[in-house]
Amino acid sequence: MTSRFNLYKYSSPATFYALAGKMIPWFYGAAALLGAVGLYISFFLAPTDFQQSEAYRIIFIHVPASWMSMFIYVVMAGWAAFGLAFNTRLSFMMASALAPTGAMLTFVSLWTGALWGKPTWGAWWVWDARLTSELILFFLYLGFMALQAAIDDPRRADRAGALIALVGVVNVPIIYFSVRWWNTLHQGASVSMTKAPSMATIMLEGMMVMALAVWMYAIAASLSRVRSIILERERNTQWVAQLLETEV
Amino acid sequence: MLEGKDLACVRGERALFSHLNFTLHGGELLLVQGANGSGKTSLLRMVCGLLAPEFGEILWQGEKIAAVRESYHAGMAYFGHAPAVKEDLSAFENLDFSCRLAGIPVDHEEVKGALGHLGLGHCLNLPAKSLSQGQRRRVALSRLLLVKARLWILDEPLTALDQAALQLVQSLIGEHLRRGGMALLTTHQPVMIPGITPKILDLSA
Amino acid sequence: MLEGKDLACVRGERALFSHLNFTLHGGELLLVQGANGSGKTSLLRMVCGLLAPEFGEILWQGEKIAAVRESYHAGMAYFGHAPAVKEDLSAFENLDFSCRLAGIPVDHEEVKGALGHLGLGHCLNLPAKSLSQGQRRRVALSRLLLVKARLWILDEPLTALDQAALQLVQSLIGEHLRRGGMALLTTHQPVMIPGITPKILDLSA
Amino acid sequence: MNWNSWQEFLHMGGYALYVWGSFGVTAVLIAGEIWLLRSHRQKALTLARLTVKYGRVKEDESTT
Amino acid sequence: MNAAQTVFILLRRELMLAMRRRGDVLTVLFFFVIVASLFPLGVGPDPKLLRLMGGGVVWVAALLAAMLSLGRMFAGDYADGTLEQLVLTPTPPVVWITGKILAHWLVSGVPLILMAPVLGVQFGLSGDALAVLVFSLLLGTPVLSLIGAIGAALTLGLRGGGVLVSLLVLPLYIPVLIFGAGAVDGAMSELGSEAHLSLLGGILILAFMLTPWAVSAALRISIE
Amino acid sequence: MNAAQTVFILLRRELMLAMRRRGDVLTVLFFFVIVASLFPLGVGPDPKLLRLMGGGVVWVAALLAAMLSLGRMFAGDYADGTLEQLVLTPTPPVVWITGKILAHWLVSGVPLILMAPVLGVQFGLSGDALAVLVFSLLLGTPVLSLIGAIGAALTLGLRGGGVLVSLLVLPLYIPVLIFGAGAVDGAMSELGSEAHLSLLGGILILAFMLTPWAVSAALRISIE
Ligand code: HEM
Ligand SMILES: Nc1ncnc2c1ncn2[C@@H]1O[C@H](COP(=O)(O)OP(=O)(O)OP(=O)(O)O)[C@@H](O)[C@H]1O
Ligand SMILES: Nc1ncnc2c1ncn2[C@@H]1O[C@H](COP(=O)(O)OP(=O)(O)OP(=O)(O)O)[C@@H](O)[C@H]1O
Ligand SMILES: [Mg+2]
Ligand SMILES: [Mg+2]
Repeated sequence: MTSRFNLYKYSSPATFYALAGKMIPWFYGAAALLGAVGLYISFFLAPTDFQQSEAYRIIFIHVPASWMSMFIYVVMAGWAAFGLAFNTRLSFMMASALAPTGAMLTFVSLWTGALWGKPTWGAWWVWDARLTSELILFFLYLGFMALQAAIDDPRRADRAGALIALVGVVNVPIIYFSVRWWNTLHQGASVSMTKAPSMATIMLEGMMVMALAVWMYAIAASLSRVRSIILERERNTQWVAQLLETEV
Repeated sequence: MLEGKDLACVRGERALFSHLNFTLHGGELLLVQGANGSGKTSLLRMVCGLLAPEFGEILWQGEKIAAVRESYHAGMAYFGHAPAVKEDLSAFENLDFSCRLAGIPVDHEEVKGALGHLGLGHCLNLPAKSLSQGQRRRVALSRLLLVKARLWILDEPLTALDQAALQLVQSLIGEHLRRGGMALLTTHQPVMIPGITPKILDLSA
Repeated sequence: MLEGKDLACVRGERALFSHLNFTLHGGELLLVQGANGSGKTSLLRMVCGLLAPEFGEILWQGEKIAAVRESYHAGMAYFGHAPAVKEDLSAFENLDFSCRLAGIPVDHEEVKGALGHLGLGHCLNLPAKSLSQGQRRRVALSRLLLVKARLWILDEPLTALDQAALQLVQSLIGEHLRRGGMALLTTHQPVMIPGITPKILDLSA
Repeated sequence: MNWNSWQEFLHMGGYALYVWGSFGVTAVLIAGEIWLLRSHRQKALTLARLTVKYGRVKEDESTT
Repeated sequence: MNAAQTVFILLRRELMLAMRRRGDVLTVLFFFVIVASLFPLGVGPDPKLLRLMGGGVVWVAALLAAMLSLGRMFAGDYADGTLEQLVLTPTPPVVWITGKILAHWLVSGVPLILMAPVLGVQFGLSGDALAVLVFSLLLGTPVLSLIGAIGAALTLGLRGGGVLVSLLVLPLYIPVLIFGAGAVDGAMSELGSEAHLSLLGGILILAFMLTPWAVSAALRISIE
Repeated sequence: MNAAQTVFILLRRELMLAMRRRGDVLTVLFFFVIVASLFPLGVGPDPKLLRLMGGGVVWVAALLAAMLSLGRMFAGDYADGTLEQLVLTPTPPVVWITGKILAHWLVSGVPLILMAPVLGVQFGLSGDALAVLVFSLLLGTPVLSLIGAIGAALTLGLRGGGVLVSLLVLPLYIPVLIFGAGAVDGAMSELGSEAHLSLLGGILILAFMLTPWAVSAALRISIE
C-alpha cells in the first residue's frame, strides 16, 4: 500500500474526517431549505390535477426518491470499484455508508408508489417491470448490507461487499431493459400531467427542487455515517487519539 | 532463499506482530514458536501468499512472491490445519489427484510407495472417511514425499500423530533438509531432528 | 467406581477392540493409549453413553450406565474433540450457560474465577470467535472447575495448548484426583502428574 | 392558493390517507435515519474514547 | 432442576445467539419475500392469475423459508460439540429439544407470519383472506418447525445435508401446505375456512406431542 | 501443464466425487420435482391455470434447486483445505474455477434439464413449449451455475451462508428467470421465443467470459 497514487493522500481518512465534518451542516442546511421550497411548491403552488385530484402530489416525493435510489446504487458501486482498484480504505467506507440511505430511499419509492397505485390503479401493487426492478434494487441493497454484516473481518467485509455491489450494478441495466418485454402499467398511468404545459412546468420545477433536496440529504447522511465508520475503524490510530483530546 | 522483511500482521482488530524479519536458506529449518493466538498460522499463510501482509514483503529468491507466483507455488508445499483430504476418496485417490492437480505427473507405484512409507499400506483403498484423525493427517503428509518442493511450510504437522508417526515425520523433515530443502514449521511439541539445529522465530516476544 | 466389562467396539466395518476390561476407582487416572485409529475416541464416547458398545457393558457404581442415566450424567464431565464453545458468545457467557444448562447454578464471581484461573481473565467478554484455537480450548476446560463431577472423561485435552496451559491442565487433573475424583484420559503427549501413577489401557495391544 | 381551509388541506380531496401516508412515512423514515446516525456516532465516539483510554477494545465490550 | 427452567435458560441462550446474528434471521425473512416475488416474474403479471395463486405462493414460500432455516436448528450445536454436552446433561432430552424447537419457531417462524400480509397485499388478496393467511400461518409454522426438527436431526453431519433435509421434510410438509393454502382459498371463494383451520390446529397438537420424541431418537442416532 | 489438462483432471475428480455421493445429485433433482409439485397442491388443480403457470413454475423450481446446490460448489473444498491447495497450485485460478463451475453444471444443471420435460407434461405444456423449455434451460442453467459461483465464493465459511447466498444470488438470477420463462410463454402464445432465447444466449456468453474472474477475486477475499 505504498503511495504510488497521489490521490491516496487526499483520500486519507484523517483528512476526510475533518473535511466531511465541515461539509455536513451545509448539506443538511441545503436539504432543509430546498425541502421547504419544494414542499411549498408541492402543496401550494402546484394546482390540483384534472384527473387524479390531489393524489398526484405524491409525485413530489415518489419521483425524487426513485431517482436517488438508483443513482445512489451506481455511486456506491463506483466507490466499490475504486476501492478494489486502488485499495483505498476510504472508498470502501463510502460504499458502506451509502447503502443504508440508498435502501431507505428505495423503500420510500416502493412505499409511495404503492400508496399512489391504490387510488390510481386500484391496486397497491402490480408486477410491472418498473415496480419489480425497483423491488430487486431493494434486494440488491439488502444483499450488500447482509453480506457485510455477516463478515466480522472488516477487510474481508469491505472487499466482499465491493465485489457484490459491482456484480449487482451489472444487473441493473439488464433488469431495466426487461421493460420492453413486459406490459408496463406504470408509464401509461402517468400521462395525465402533461395535459396543460403550464401545470407541467410548475410540477417539473417542484420535482426538481425536491430531487435536489433529497440529493443534498443523501450526501449529508452518508457523510455523517462515513464519519462514524471512520472513527470505528481508525480508533487505534494516533490521529483519532489527538482528535478526541482536542475536539471534546 | 526465502526472506521476510519487516512483516506486520493484523487480524480482525488486533495487531499480531510487526517488524518481523527472517531469512531461510537451503538446508535450514525455521521453527515458528509462540503461545496460542500469537499468530503462527497467520504468518505461515502469509508466507504462502494466502494472506496479504499488512506491511512488509516476502521475497523468494530475491523477488516478491506475488511477482513470481507460478514458479513460487511450483516449488512450495503447504500443509495447513485442514489436511485437504477428501472423505469420499480413498487414500490412494486423494494423493493421486492432489499431485496431478499440482501439476506433478505420478504413476501408481510412486503413490503406493509414498502411502506405504507413511504406514498406510494396508488401507490404500479405504475411503478416507473411515480413517481416524491421525491416519488422515498421514495421508496429507504423504504429499510431501511426491511433490518435490524445495520449501515446506508445515503448520503443526505433529498434532494428533502417535509416537511412530511422530518419529517418521521428523525423519522426513531431516532428510528434506539434508537434500538442501528448507522448512518452516510450527508446533507445540518438542522437535528433535538429529544433526539439525533449527532457527527459532518466537512470536510471543 | 467405573467398570468396563468385556467391551467390544465395531466402527463401520472394522472391529477395533474386544474383550476390553477396566476398572477405575476414586483417585485413579486411566490413560487410554494407542496408535492413530486404534479406537480411543470411540472408547471414551462409549463410556459416556454416546455410543452403544457392540458387546459388553459399562457399570457406574455397579449399575449399567443406561439404567442410572440421570445420576451418571450429573456426576460426569466429558471433554471431546469439539470444545462446545459458541463463537458468538463471550467466554463468560459460554461458561455461564453451559453450567446452567448442566443444572449447576453458578454466580458471576465463580464463573469469572474459573476463567481467570485458566488465564482468560483479560478476555472474559470477547466473543469466542476472536479467540485462537488454544484459547477456545481453555474456555472449554474451565467447565471442569465448576461442574464438580467425580468422573472426568477427557479426549486429548492437551492438543493445541501451549506450554503454560499444558502445565495448568495437568495440575488441574492432579488436584481432581487428590480430591478423590477419577479421570479417563487420552493423549499422544507425555502426561506427568506428580504423585500419580496412571493406569494404562493400551488399545494397540 | 389551492386550499381554502385547514380541513381542506388535510383532507387532500379525499386522498388524505395516500398523500399523508406517503409524506408522513417518508418524514418518519428520514427522522429515524437521522436518529440512527446520531446514535451510531455516539457509539463510535464512546468506542474510540475507550480505545484511547484502555488500548484495544472490542466493539462488543463497549456495548455490553 | 425442573423442565421449565431448562427450557427457559435454553430459550434465553438461543435468543441471545439470534440477536448476535440478526443477519441470519433477516435473511430468512428476505428469502421468503424474494421467493414469493419470483413467481410473478416467472408466471407473468396478470393480476387475476396472481390473485388466484396468491395464497398458495405465500404458503409455498413460507415452506421453503422454514425449510432453509432448519440448517440452523442443530447443525451449529452439532459441529461445535454443544449437542453432545446437551445430551450428557441430566435433563431428559425431550425437554431441551422442545426448547430448541420453540426457539427456532420464535426466530424463524414468527417473522414470516408478520411479513406475510405485505406479500398478500402484493398479490391482491382481500382483507378477509389476509386475516386467514396470517392465522393459518400462525397454526402452521410451528408444525413446520416441529416436523423440520426431525429432518434436521437426522441429517446432522451428513454432507449435502441442506438438500437432503428438503427431501425428507418437504413431503411431510405437504398436508400443512394443503390445509394452509386451502384455508386462504376458502376465505377468497367464500367457502369458508374453518374446516381447514381446525385441521391445521389438530395437526399442530399432534405434532407438538409426538415430534420431540422422534427428534430425540433421531439425535441419538446421528450423534453415535 | 496446460489449462485443458487441469480442467480435465479436476472434472474427473469432481465427477468421481459426485458418483460417490450420488445421493446429493439425486436430492437436488428431487427437490426440483417436489417444489414444482407443491404448486398444484398450493394453488389448486384447475388445468387452465396450471398450464398458464407451468413454464414459470418449472423455471422457478429450477432456480431454487440450482441455488440450493450452490452450497456444494466450494464449501466442501473450503472446509477440508482442498481449496487452499488449489489456490497454491501453479495453475492460474481462472482455469480451475472454470473447471469447477463446469463440473457443478454437469452434476446439478444437466439432470434438471433432463427432468424438466416430465414436469412440463404434468402442467399440460404443449410439445412446442416443452422443446423451448428444455432449450431455455440448456442456455439458462449454466448461467445459474456461473453467477451462483460468485455468491458461493463470497459466502464461504460464513455461518448462515446457505441463506445468505440466496439473498445475494436470487436477485441476480432474475433476468435469467424472466427470459427463460418468457421464452416458454412465447412458445405457448405463438408470439415466438427467439428474442428471449437469443437474449439468454447473450447472457450466457457474457457470464462465461466474466464470472470466472469475479469468482477468482471472491475466493481470494474469502480465503484470507
Ligand atoms: C410501488 C409502486 C411504484 C414503484 C416501485 C415505482 C417506481 C418508480 C421509479 C423507479 C421511477 C423512476 C423511473 C425513471 O425515472 O425512469 C418512477 C418514476 C415515476 N413514477 Fe413510479 N413507481 C410506483 C408507482 C407509481 C404510481 C402508482 C404512479 C402514478 C400513477 C407512478 C408515477 C411515476 C411517475 C410519473 C414517475 C416519473 C416519470 C416517469 O419516469 O415516468 N409511480 N417510479
Ligand atoms: N480470520 C480471522 N479474523 C479475525 N481474527 C482472526 C482470524 N484468524 C485468526 N484470527 C486471530 O488472530 C490471532 C492469531 O491466530 P493464529 O491462528 O495465527 O494463531 P496461532 O498462533 O496459530 O494460534 P494456535 O497456537 O492456537 O494455533 C488469534 O487471536 C485469532 O483469533
Ligand atoms: N462414525 C464412524 N464410522 C465408521 N468408522 C468410524 C467412525 N468413527 C470412527 N471410525 C473409525 O474407527 C476407528 C477408530 O476411530 P477413533 O476416532 O476412535 O480413533 P482414535 O484412537 O481416537 O484415533 P486418533 O488418535 O487418530 O484420534 C478409525 O479407524 C476410524 O476410521
Ligand atoms: Mg495455529
Ligand atoms: Mg481420537
